[in-house]
Amino acid sequence: MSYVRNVANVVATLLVGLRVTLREWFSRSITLQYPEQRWELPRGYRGHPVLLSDEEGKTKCTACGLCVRACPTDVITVKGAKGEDGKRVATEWVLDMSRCIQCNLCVEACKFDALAMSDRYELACYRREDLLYDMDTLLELGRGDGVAAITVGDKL
Amino acid sequence: MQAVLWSVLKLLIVLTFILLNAMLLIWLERKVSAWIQLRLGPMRVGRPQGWAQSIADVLKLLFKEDIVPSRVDKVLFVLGPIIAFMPALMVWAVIPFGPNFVSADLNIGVLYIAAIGSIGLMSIFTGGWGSNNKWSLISAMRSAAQLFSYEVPLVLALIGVVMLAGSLSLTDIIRAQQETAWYILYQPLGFLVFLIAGIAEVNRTPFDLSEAESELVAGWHVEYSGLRWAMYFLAEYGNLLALSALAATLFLGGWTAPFGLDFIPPFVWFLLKTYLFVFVAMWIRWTFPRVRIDQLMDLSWKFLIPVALLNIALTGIGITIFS
Amino acid sequence: MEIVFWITAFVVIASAVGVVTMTNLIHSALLLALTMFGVAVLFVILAADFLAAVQVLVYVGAVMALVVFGVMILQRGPMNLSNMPSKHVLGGLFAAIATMGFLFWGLGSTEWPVSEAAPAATTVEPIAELLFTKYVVAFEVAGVLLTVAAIGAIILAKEVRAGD
Amino acid sequence: MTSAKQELHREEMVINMGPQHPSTHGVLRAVVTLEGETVRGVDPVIGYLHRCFEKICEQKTWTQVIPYTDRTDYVAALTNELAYVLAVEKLMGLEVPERAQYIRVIMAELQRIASHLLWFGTFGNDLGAFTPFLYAFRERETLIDIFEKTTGARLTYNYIRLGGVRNDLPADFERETLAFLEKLEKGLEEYHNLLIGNAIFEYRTKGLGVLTAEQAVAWGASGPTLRASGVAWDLRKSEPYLVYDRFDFEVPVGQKGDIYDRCICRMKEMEESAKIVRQALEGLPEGDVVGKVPRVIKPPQGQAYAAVEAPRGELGCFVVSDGGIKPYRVKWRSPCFVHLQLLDVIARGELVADFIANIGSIDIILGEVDR
Repeated sequence: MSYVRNVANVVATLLVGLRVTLREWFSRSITLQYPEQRWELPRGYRGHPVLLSDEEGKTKCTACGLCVRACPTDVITVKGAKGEDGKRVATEWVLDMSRCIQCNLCVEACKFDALAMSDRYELACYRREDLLYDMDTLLELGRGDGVAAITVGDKL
Repeated sequence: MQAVLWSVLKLLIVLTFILLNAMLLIWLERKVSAWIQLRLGPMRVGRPQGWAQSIADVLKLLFKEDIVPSRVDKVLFVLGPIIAFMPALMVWAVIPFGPNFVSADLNIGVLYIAAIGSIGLMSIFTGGWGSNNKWSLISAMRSAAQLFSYEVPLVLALIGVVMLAGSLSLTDIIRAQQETAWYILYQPLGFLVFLIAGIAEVNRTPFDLSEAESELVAGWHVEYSGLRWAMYFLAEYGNLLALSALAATLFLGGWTAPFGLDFIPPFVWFLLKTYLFVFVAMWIRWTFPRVRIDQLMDLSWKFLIPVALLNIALTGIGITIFS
Repeated sequence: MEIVFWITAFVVIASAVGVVTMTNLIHSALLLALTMFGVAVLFVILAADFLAAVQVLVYVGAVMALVVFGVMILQRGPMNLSNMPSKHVLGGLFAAIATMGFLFWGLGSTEWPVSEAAPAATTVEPIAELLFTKYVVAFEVAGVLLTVAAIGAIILAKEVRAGD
Repeated sequence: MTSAKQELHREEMVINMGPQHPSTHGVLRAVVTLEGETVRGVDPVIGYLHRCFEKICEQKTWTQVIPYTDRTDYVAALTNELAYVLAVEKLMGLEVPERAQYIRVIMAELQRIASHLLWFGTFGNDLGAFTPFLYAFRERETLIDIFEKTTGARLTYNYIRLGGVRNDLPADFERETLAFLEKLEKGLEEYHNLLIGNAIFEYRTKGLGVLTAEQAVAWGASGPTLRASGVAWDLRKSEPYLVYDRFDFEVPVGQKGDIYDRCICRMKEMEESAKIVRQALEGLPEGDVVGKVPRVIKPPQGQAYAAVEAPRGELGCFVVSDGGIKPYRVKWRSPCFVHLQLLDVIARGELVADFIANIGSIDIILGEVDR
């Protein structure tokens, strides 16, 4: 008798499983067809750091080196010089994307609101050298959409 | 001479039919699994719904480098996929597509199919042994044990049908169903046993132990690539199609039209019924986890064979009472 | 039909020779399967299709699989030395010639009746009738014997496993 | 009969399972001795994913270590951060605002759910059922989206900071999380119908890979692997950290310690985590999310150990400071590393298929084993 009951139990659980897949068979698929359809990224998505510019379109970076020291992977190279108005201005700001771990620590370290995170995520390229983003590129990217600087203690 | 030409033509038609259907089945399997799993499946190659994906895949596999690993048993390695294809093709010789549309109406049809089915094992042997790989060796042993165990209930399940029809010929079996009713109504137990044993016979989840990608990586065809692998793959789907066609023929009346829907040609009915089984097999595959080898044996010897024997006894009693 | 017969006969004999001469046991076993299959084809030519199907089912499907299975599990050492020819050449030669002679003598001295009747259209029913009437005792005894053998084999295997 | 026994020669076959094998969950190599299909011994070989995590930590400042912890157990990154941050805070005696503590609890519990969902999917895959994997990922994606909105990343969050968390929760966090928890409930029922309650699943898992309570304790198991053997040891209950003592939840315990129990424990843990998240969202206090933290982090000389109940077990972090801006030593007590050695204990004498199920049931992440 227990043999029959066992068989009945097995069949019952298998049928329950089949019902689940049958129901999902007719439910809507959740696939996103990537290059045509795109993900909507939230504000503050950490793509990679970019440079913010002031009203005149110049960099706010003063080449103080805080970001360089904050970076765990040493991917930032900054060089600065005295500008026309006597203040220090960055002349060179290079980001090595091949090593960047997108941790946001540089943005948090910056005291001059010069850095933010872009929401770019299609970062693949054919040559290693293309992963070195120079200052002009980063400034240009910093003017685009989806750039946000979220630092410690912020509200989203 | 004309007869020979006619046979060759028939053979070519059947061959094309199987290859096209096997490719269609591969596409279908990917779509069905995707729909069950909330995905879309292939969408890019051929619109709508990526219908040309299998064609692209076969073309790709055709042009791939033919890799024969250095330590394999070359003869067996090369022979494996060819032998695998043979039974998948040979089964179709006796399956009736329509009233007068059968390559060879053998009067021992059912027995012939059982015999052909047992050759399939040889391909797994040659491929699995010839690969000289530990995974494929385990896989070959597994499938040997599996085929021994499932040949028995499969044939026993067929006996009920043969007893009812009083003939081994598939055409006669269909005619007999035309006169009475589909044998799935008379033989529910036999059908259940046939379905389970059949799925085990064509190595599909939950009985795909010889392939078991999570344990044996890919089993007997782990060393195969390119065209040879494609042949194994097509043979697998050819076998599935053959099993479905057999199930449709033996239990669902083959090409006969139900409910007097005669205006639809028999060929279409045959395909519809065949694909119904294909869908069931896919549905089962994408629902269940895999059983273990000893449980597989238990299922065969402790459940399927007793039930099949019971079915034969019941059929015998039924025939004695009602005739 | 003639051509098919000669081709099949050649394949059967060649693969049978291969079974003996191959040094790889697996190759021998698979060639034996081919031999069996060829014999099945010969049965088809003789219009004994039932016998052919059974030949394939039993010899190719079951017996050969068992042989290959056994070889796989029990093989030892390099495969290409697993089926070496015997060193007893003289004795073998004698035994072979003696067997051949005996067979030829048997074949030659038998009177082969030639039937003018056409081969039976269906072979299944006559065979079934014979099995269940004239040869029913032999048939049942064979069945019982096989069952006993199977049970005995299971008991043997089980006992060995229990003792390990 | 005796002679027959002696004649039967049994040959053992040594198989390299991995480092490229679909079911070893990463780059684990298991040298398995087989007799037929029966496992006679397992020898896990680790180190294929070794990235010198502990040594790198000695070259980075205290803050810079946090993003690196994400990369050990990459499936449950937040709990790694938590273990490290708790250890450093202990060393420095930092005050953490209550709101930050609640947020940490919520995130850690959500992380546990995310991790267990991934485990469920891959475990089904190990058993040959591919469909549950995608159903589990449907739920997990929703959760990862919530994480993405909160922390800005989908996997390596870098969210928990010394003295609190990086930023406050987004505006609709509560609504979305509650919606997710409801979705999860439905999902869990579906998983049960599809896989866990399935007869084949029970046959594949019940009574296999048994780890007795004594063995589990002796081998240093923790987390669901330990609790499935019947030992009710959960750091959240027995050594409460953060604000776990304020919440009402159960610790699911198994009886036999077999694969099935380990699975059920994890499934129930998800429900308990959902309970905790609901309570924490209800009682979430207002306030800052970061406490007073010195500009330059220089913990006083000394050492500290902090352990959290990670999804896989007790995740411990031991830090030593020489008073400088960099850690003198960081030691990671990884539960997966401890559990990996259990493989030989639980899988011996079972079949190859069970071995795969056993690997899946102890839920190892090679990134954490090798570090």
